[in-house]
Amino acid sequence: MLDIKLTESRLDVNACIDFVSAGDAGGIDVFIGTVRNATKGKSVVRLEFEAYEPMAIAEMQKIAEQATEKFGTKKIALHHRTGVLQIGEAAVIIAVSAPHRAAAFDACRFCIDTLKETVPIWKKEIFEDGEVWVAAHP
Amino acid sequence: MLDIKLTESRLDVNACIDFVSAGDAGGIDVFIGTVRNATKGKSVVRLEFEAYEPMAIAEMQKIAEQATEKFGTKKIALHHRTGVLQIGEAAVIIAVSAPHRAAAFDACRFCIDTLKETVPIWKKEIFEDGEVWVAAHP
Amino acid sequence: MRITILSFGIAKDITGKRFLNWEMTAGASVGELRKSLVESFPRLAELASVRLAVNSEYVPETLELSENDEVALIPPVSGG
Amino acid sequence: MRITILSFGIAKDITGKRFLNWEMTAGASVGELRKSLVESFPRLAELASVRLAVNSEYVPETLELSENDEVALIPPVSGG
Repeated sequence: MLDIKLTESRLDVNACIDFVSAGDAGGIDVFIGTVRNATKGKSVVRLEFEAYEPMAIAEMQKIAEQATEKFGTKKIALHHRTGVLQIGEAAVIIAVSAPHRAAAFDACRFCIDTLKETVPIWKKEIFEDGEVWVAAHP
Repeated sequence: MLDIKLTESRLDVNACIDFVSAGDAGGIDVFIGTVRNATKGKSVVRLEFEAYEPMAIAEMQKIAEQATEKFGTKKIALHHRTGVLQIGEAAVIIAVSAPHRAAAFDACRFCIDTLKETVPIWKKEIFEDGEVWVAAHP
Repeated sequence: MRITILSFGIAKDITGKRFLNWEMTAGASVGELRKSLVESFPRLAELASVRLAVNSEYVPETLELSENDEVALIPPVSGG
Repeated sequence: MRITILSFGIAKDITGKRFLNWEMTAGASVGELRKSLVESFPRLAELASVRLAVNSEYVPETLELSENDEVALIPPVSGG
């Protein structure tokens, strides 16, 4: 069972954990990607995330399906935020439950690694003196 | 910074996440080990955890220190419960923050893997028709 | 035939608009559309990469486009 | 010399008590204590493993014990 969400609202880690909790799951792994206060020593004021929404949701769904198939996990919650984020806020939360912990860890890591490669979401870092789309240029 | 806890009270995942959150941490990994409702197809009614408390706390502290050293993590919360647990309740929560996600995942996994090998805590599974200390016999 | 172009992230800064209507000859491929876009917006070539998604799917550059296809310009993604 | 034995998990079911006072000759090693305990409680030998911790530390079996040491019987741990 999968819970895929792309939202401008604050992400809720408890909702993700509650979704994946199950009596037959022995291990839950949760990854929380938060907004860092600096990049290469330069102070970040805030971040903005933009998404190609229908495709982002479809790609997130695919990733969670692949992870379920590949690692035999029970449930996956995959929530990503868009819009303006303040320092320390969660941009992404991934929760995975599995009968054994190795599958939960592997699947969670697969989801975040693949999300960062394929899901059409873009992060703009806003500094005191300008802004930059992350990873845009070589 | 480390937050090591051995307690008979319900574990609080938000307290663990709050402890490890930091402006300079880009990734948080959280592992939650919950009580499963069955072992080898046999229905588990509840579990009891017993600990050699001072040594368990000292070993948990050592593990978190080793993980910090080995993976360069920022903060680790390592909470383990003792006493009677109902199905679905968390027996252990480990939260790790790090500048980059790989370190958070690796350190969290190191902590739970090592905890399960060295920390003097024992789990008794109670079935309808008896009880067994997990892993005691070959 | 008419293709709808959607631009995101830095690609939108370069094309200046979220949506563009783009004329291509019938049977043009994704690769030919890319060439046409880079001619009009040369700064797209300076990016680390630009993938073209057709109707919300990553596709090979050889795919033939159809009237009213929606093609998204996907500069390097940076979610998570 | 007197050693305090602490038993946990299934080891407590076998020794019957959390705390035991155990007499050993001065200078006895952890390995010798183990032998003495297994003689009194043969079911300890049936366990997958029993580690002996001295004053809350895992130690080598060759360690010499001292008066009033606290030795814990650690059957296979199963936390987490």
